[in-house]
Amino acid sequence: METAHKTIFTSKDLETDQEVRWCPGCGDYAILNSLKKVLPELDHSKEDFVFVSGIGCSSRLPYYMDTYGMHSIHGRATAIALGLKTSRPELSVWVITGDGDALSIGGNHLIHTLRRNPNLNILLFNNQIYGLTKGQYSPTSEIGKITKSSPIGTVDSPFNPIALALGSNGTFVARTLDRDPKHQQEIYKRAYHHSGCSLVEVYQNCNVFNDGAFEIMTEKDSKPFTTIFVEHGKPLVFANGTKGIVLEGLKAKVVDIINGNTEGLWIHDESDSMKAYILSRFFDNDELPRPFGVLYADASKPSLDGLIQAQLKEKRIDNKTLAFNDLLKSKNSWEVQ
Amino acid sequence: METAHKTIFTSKDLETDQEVRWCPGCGDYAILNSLKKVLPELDHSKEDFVFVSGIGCSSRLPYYMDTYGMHSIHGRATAIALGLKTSRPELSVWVITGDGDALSIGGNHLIHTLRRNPNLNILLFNNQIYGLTKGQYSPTSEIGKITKSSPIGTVDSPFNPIALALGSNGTFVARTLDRDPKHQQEIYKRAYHHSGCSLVEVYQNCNVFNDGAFEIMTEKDSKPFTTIFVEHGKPLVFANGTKGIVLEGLKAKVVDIINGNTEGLWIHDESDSMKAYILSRFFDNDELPRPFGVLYADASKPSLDGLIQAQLKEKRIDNKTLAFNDLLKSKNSWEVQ
Amino acid sequence: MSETTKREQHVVIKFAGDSGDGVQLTGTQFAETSALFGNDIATFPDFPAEIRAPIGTLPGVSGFQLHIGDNEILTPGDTYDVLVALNAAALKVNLKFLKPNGIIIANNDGFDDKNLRLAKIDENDNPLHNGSLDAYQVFTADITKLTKLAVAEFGLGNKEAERCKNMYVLGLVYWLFDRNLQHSIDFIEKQFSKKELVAKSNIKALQAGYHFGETSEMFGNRFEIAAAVYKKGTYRSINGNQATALGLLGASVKSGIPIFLGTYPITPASDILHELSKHKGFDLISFQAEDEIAGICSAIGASYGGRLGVTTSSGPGIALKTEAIGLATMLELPLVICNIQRGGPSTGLPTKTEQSDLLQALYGRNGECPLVVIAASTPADCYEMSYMAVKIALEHTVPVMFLSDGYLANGAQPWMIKTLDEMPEISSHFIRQANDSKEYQPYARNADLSREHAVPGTPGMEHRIGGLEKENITGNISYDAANHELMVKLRAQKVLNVADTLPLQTFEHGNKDSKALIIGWGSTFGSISTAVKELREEGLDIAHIHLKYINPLPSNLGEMLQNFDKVFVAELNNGQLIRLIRDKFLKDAQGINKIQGQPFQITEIKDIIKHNLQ
Amino acid sequence: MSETTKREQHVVIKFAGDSGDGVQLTGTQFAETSALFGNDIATFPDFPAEIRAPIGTLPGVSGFQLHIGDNEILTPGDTYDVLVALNAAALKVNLKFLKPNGIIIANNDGFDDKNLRLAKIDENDNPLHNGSLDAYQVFTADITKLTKLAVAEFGLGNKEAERCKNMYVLGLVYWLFDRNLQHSIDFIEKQFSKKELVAKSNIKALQAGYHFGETSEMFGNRFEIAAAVYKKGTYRSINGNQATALGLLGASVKSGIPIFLGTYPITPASDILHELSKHKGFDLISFQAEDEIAGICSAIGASYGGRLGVTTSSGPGIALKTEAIGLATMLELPLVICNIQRGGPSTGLPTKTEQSDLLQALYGRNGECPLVVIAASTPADCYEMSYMAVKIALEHTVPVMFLSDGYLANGAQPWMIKTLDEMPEISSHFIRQANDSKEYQPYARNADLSREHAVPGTPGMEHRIGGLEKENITGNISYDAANHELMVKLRAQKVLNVADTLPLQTFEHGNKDSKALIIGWGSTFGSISTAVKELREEGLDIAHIHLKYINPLPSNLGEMLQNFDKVFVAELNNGQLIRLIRDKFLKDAQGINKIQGQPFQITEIKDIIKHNLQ
Ligand SMILES: Cc1ncc(C[n+]2csc(CCOP(=O)(O)OP(=O)(O)O)c2C)c(N)n1
Ligand SMILES: Cc1ncc(C[n+]2csc(CCOP(=O)(O)OP(=O)(O)O)c2C)c(N)n1
Ligand code: SF4
Ligand code: SF4
Ligand SMILES: [Mg+2]
Ligand SMILES: [Mg+2]
Repeated sequence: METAHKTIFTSKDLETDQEVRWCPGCGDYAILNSLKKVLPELDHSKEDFVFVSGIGCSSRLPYYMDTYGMHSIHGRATAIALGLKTSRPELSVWVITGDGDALSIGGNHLIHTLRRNPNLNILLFNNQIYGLTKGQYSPTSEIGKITKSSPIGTVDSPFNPIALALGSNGTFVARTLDRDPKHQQEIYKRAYHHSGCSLVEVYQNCNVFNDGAFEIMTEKDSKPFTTIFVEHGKPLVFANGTKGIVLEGLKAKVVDIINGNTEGLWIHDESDSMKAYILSRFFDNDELPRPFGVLYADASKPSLDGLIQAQLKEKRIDNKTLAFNDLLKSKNSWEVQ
Repeated sequence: METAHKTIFTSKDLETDQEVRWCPGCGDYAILNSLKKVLPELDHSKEDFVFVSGIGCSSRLPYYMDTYGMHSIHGRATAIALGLKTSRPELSVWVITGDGDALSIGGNHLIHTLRRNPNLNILLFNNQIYGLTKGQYSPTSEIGKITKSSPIGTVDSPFNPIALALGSNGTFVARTLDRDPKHQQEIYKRAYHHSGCSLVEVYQNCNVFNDGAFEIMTEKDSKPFTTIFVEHGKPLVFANGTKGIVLEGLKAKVVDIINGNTEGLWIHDESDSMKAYILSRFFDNDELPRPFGVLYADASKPSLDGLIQAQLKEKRIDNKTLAFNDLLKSKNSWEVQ
Repeated sequence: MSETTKREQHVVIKFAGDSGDGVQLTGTQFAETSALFGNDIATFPDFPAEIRAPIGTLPGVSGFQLHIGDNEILTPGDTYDVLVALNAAALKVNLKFLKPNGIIIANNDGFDDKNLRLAKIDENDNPLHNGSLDAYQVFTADITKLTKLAVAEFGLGNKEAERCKNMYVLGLVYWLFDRNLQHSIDFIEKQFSKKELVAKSNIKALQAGYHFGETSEMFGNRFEIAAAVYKKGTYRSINGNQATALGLLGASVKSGIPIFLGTYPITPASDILHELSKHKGFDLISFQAEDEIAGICSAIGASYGGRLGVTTSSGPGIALKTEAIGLATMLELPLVICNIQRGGPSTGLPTKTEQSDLLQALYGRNGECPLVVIAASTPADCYEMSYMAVKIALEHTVPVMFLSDGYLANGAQPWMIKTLDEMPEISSHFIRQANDSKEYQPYARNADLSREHAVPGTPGMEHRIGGLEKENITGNISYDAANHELMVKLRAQKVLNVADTLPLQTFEHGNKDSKALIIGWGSTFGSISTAVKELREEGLDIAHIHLKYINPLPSNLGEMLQNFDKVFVAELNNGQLIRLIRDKFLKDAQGINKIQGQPFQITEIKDIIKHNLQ
Repeated sequence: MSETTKREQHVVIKFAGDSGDGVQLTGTQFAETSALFGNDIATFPDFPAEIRAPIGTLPGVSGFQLHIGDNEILTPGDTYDVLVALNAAALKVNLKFLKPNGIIIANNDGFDDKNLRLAKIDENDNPLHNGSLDAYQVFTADITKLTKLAVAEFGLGNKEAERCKNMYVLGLVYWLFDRNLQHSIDFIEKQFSKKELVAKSNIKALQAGYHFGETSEMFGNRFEIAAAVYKKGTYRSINGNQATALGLLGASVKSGIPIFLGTYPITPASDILHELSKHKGFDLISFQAEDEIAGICSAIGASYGGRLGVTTSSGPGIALKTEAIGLATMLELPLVICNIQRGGPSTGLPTKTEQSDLLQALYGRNGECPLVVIAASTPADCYEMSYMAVKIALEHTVPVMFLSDGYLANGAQPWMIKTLDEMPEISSHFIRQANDSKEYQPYARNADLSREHAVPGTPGMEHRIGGLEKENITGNISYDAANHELMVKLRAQKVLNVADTLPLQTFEHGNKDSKALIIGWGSTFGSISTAVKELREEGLDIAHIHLKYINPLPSNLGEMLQNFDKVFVAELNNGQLIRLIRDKFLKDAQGINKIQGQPFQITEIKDIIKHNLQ
């Protein structure tokens, strides 16, 4: 839903008087900046944006954006945002959350929000660690990880957030990374334009407690070989055009691209949920590059807020006072003279 | 893990002095009876079984089994069972839960339990309704459903519990139904023997608040055409052997079986997580039968309790009192004479 | 006809049977017909925790107690004049509260060997025949058989035919109390409009029961209970959960701020959800969340957006909401939290009543987190008090806890309808339009310390709020020591200020010079008030104060208590309000407590007071 | 050397700098060295909520306060004798608590234009030069530059070299207090065992700072604080969270029942998790759950299985656990719940201290759900009290809430180690072996009302328990009215019975005939006790009672209060224990409250009392 008359504003208008309080070098800065770039290009006026967050380093973001915002409690941002969005469907509501906030304490609200499909944009800052509480493992930390709360290594195997989102019937599932502002911006715009619940996993470096978690996916040398950026209708190509992915049965395989010939390669189809699931499972296989981009997008499912509004519209009573007074009397009332 | 000397007991030994308090005709009876049949055939002694449940009609089951049991609070049985099982890995711990208990309020514990993979057996009684609170829709109720809390129809689209479990990295995911005791028993045994977390979705009729929800899958006439019972290594055949499923690319399609020739049919492979996911998505397509059986089983992932025990074993201190007293002094202590 | 008519001022009837027997319907119909006739009534349904407990057993007994009278009725009564027992278990469970020489109407068919066994009665010891009921007037009939005979012509199956027996009984009791069948006939026709044969059978059973009363000459006399003298007006019968739903909805209509209900089902609160979700026409959104936390959080999100956030639950669910109530307190947004209390702790006694969540309401949050707490005193009062909850929440920009309980929730009484024009105005503090006159400061305060909330979408007022401590006026995060103390005190004072806008407390009975005082709160109103009235009639000068506003307490309460040496606090818990009274007023108050999942009996209160004053 | 030595009995030093400057380490090292030397100490680290707040800003200031003395030290001190300020912001934030004529040691390099701007000080108004510090003894040095020079030989990068400045400062202050460098040299060598150059640079900086003190003749005198006179024994320095972890672990070892810790990280409780998870060798399972609810529930599951279930959190997390605490109460299983309180409500002030969760601890559950509540009074006391929490939980089969707070958690003191042989025995009520002598009844009770719990796996004792009300003795579900009342009272009495096994309350100061009484609980012990001591020295006969057992209260407390007309209750909240005292003892107690996220200053308490008694 778009507001009728969008007022113009710039990234600079989004600055607040609050000092940004992330550690120097934190990946959160890049995400904030990308958002500030994207918002002015969208169809809503500045006052119609709302950022709702939970608790965590990432969840501080709303304070640094001069839109409406709520920094709520740990894990509950999605539930709060759902109440807001269904109440005020004309607003553009964004959820800012971390891997602990969204996937640990807030996991239930996340999966239910995904299945219900309200038109929210959820940005999940995944740094594979609890930043704010100073470095415990999170549900995305790799097994065996040594942290403050796992001095001899974790025994919990992590979530695959993309697979979880697909298994929860998410209608828009994407992944991007802090070190690629262009890609981020593209993905945030896509998320915004998706009618329904958009989940964007953002790989974010916590340089204090989990530095370098995604290094091989962000550093110039290794990035081409460890990542693949998918686009709808385009073949799955990576390694600077030298490698591609084919689908053999249900298995993805890396092949060499000879003479730029991409024939037979897997063509990305955002609308194919099975393919999306296979993409999500690249995660489990170190030989496959990590996919970024819109992995799945299904615009056919109506949004929760849309469905609710339709019910409200259908039932709407004009004279509510009259109707209420009638309602009081409707059930076997009697008169005493 | 199995106890060394199993004591013999019979189904009758499992009866308690508590009157069973489900509605006459409730599907829960059949599940209880199947469990009573299965337990004596397993490798644990009677006193080594524990049934932990949440709250709901289904969650009353522990009272009707003369094993150890805890009827806990709504949604939390998995978390309680995890604490118990990791503390006492030699026990056989079963979680009894409903679609509201496990998937609504308990959704977060469920998905985290699945990813962590403790060696529990979770039986999810799915009647697509809140029974105990007298008939509100649940996270598995179909969209548009009219219930007490949705007098003009729900706007929430339901979970696909099998897809959710796979997206949560569940290592054993199965489905069975109240009206097929044989199949149930087979599946419960499989669940028991799986080392890791087993999730079994049991379609269960609530004849009071949601009667007939699974009728077309349980009634003699329609069952052969609406269900498919998968077995490892066997082709996907249903409709009394007249129809089969083939996999065309990533799409499942129904084909006629001519002259009993099952060549080219999809062969069920429990260990294939992609196939399992496609099977789970039959749910979304009315033209495909609903699959029952062990849809996915991956024995390769170590169980949480196993990993924890290994850490404990590795670190075990013999003289704890001595070690503790030393520990007190280890950090820069000094003597005053 | 040889029967005579006995005039009574009030009569207590208990319908009891197996939970599959439909006695709740029998009771409700009798109550409605009596209310329509003009009696005052109070009802008390009491059913098993199970959906369908095992047929014929003691825990499977379902009961519906009904008190009707020709003048004010405040409780469902301590003991019954008439006990209708559809099976042996129903008789066994309920006999202890039947008055001496009371009437028993028993269904012979419910006392066969099987039913006796299920009721754990020796088969050779049928109470209908062993003389054990000699102290009562026993009337028996083969109700099951008679019903089946009566409806045979419509050709229902055996089970369906048998199921009409609740209507047969209803007919019989209608005859006994000389009531008109029309209301129930209309009801049956509407209920079974799509099942003609079922409708016809039930009507036939109803009539057959009535005629049986008339022709069998089984009863010595009929009862006559005159219509009560009511003030002129429109009345209806209403239970607490209906009244709560309507009060919330009415306040939303009056204030022009639509409701967002974010909730999760739980006994005995679910019916508020059921009722409100019927009213989407009022722009009402009802959201059945995944759990209680999402319920309250979605309501907070809605309030933040300018709706009226409401959440409903019972004790265990409220426990889960406490963290979010803290957030709402910090955000200083309106929010209504309804706690329909039940027996605790933990899952406790889900279908039983109790007042044991008061301390949780007052103190059950982390940090200094004062909460407005109010409680309804009768089923109909739920309408006014839930309305007031909304009014306070919107006008003071605070979360408000509205307390009711299982007894109020399901109990019904006639209620003189109060339409919206008779209800107080409600203002609110949402800013929805840009306002250039001055810079918006989210935590600037009005005289009563409420704040103005600019809802998202309002141009030029963009701002951020959250659960960290905030600087006064600006709302920016602040870790400043003095500011924190200031904010804690401001939030406390803001709650105290609510008292300025509330009615002063009055005595229900007696006055400040009475000999002793009994203080109650919430659903015990009927029992305490009746007990005190009777004590006063017996010559004991007892005063009664009934609190509906518990935090803040009415500003004149201290003054009212001053003279009393003897103060009782009566509650359905182990002593909770009493802590507040002792703490605030340093009175050596004494508790009158009952923790049995049941309302007070009038005599219980009277006995304790008499015993203590003698 | 021209310097003289000043003997002091005690000195308060505040190290302050940017949160990236490493002042916490400087402080800790100084504290440890002083403790090793034999001083008594009390520390109070105070750092920003942010992981790395913006460099140089006011909210970015991190501080470490340290009180050292030659006799008993109970608080970190109200005001500082010495303020070490590594930048302008650090000076600005801390100056108000520097004593008149106190010493300022300032790093010139932290007062350049940029740092002044970040500290919101006019660039032309450098406090080091504008005369505003004339009331103090100001010593400045170019600490950053000097450090870099000192370590240049090791070739670290600019940033890394600069980072050694905290060691330079430490050296300087070691010189000032005539301390030995060895402990810190050892520490550095261990810490950077894998980074030789870093180790060498830090040691060099430390020594350079020391030598600078010696050679620069910058200070007029050195301080000497004699070693305190300690009882013979082995000592260590310990903070509250370490002590809590060790107390829990020790009790587990003593009782032979291994811990299952089910928890979720939260400030300031996380360090208990960090500490305990190092000790898997004690058969300890530490489970970092998905949320607080799973944390406590897994602990309940573990207790059910015969382990010792423990869960740790702070206010917001405790709020989420309240439903499950109700379950544990119903199950009557041992469970220890640690609440390391912080500033509230809601997210509040996560890194600040407060005592505002007491009412939540006492009353914050649905239904009648009494809970044993105990509180530690000093960092080292956390060891004894967490040990007692386990002992009570196991011996009485109840959940126990152990209260600590941010101040205790992070504050350190020297502690005479108490090994397990000096700690009381702990018994428990788990049945693990078949016992044919009689039928097992899960809710049969011992004399103190505790019950025996047959753990799963015990042959012949299969049974079911749960959160619904249970029949006494059998544990079967029961909706019976009288049974419910009985069970509510039994559970209440069971908690009260704990008092029988606890030490009687004593006076810290004064006696029952003193002129006035001040009651405190928990972490305010040091401030109150010091204040009272000083008041008594000034001739005011004030008594002090400090509560560590809050529910149940010590059985002799009422008697102790009896004679007092004037009772103060001092708490770091808006008045919580005072409600209990007023309610139980009907004393018109008066609150001394501070809600600033900071501990009491001694003078604050003294002033209020003096003001009130004059
Ligand atoms: C109810 C509750 N539990 C725990 C906490 C403590 N806490 C705050 S943020 C956080 C985790 C942060 O991790 P993540 O969401 O990944 O955010 P990050 O800091 O890494 O961006 C925790 C455990 C809290 N504030 N509230
Ligand atoms: C904290 C809490 N919230 C809500 C409830 C009420 N409640 C009990 S069972 C239930 C849902 C039951 O549904 P399901 O799990 O599907 O079980 P079923 O009765 O259908 O077997 C609810 C909402 C409760 N007991 N506790
Ligand atoms: S701790 Fe990590 S996530 Fe948090 S602000 Fe610092 S670098 Fe960023
Ligand atoms: S309500 Fe439904 S699920 Fe519950 S016992 Fe009755 S039939 Fe079974
Ligand atoms: Mg994180
Ligand atoms: Mg269900």
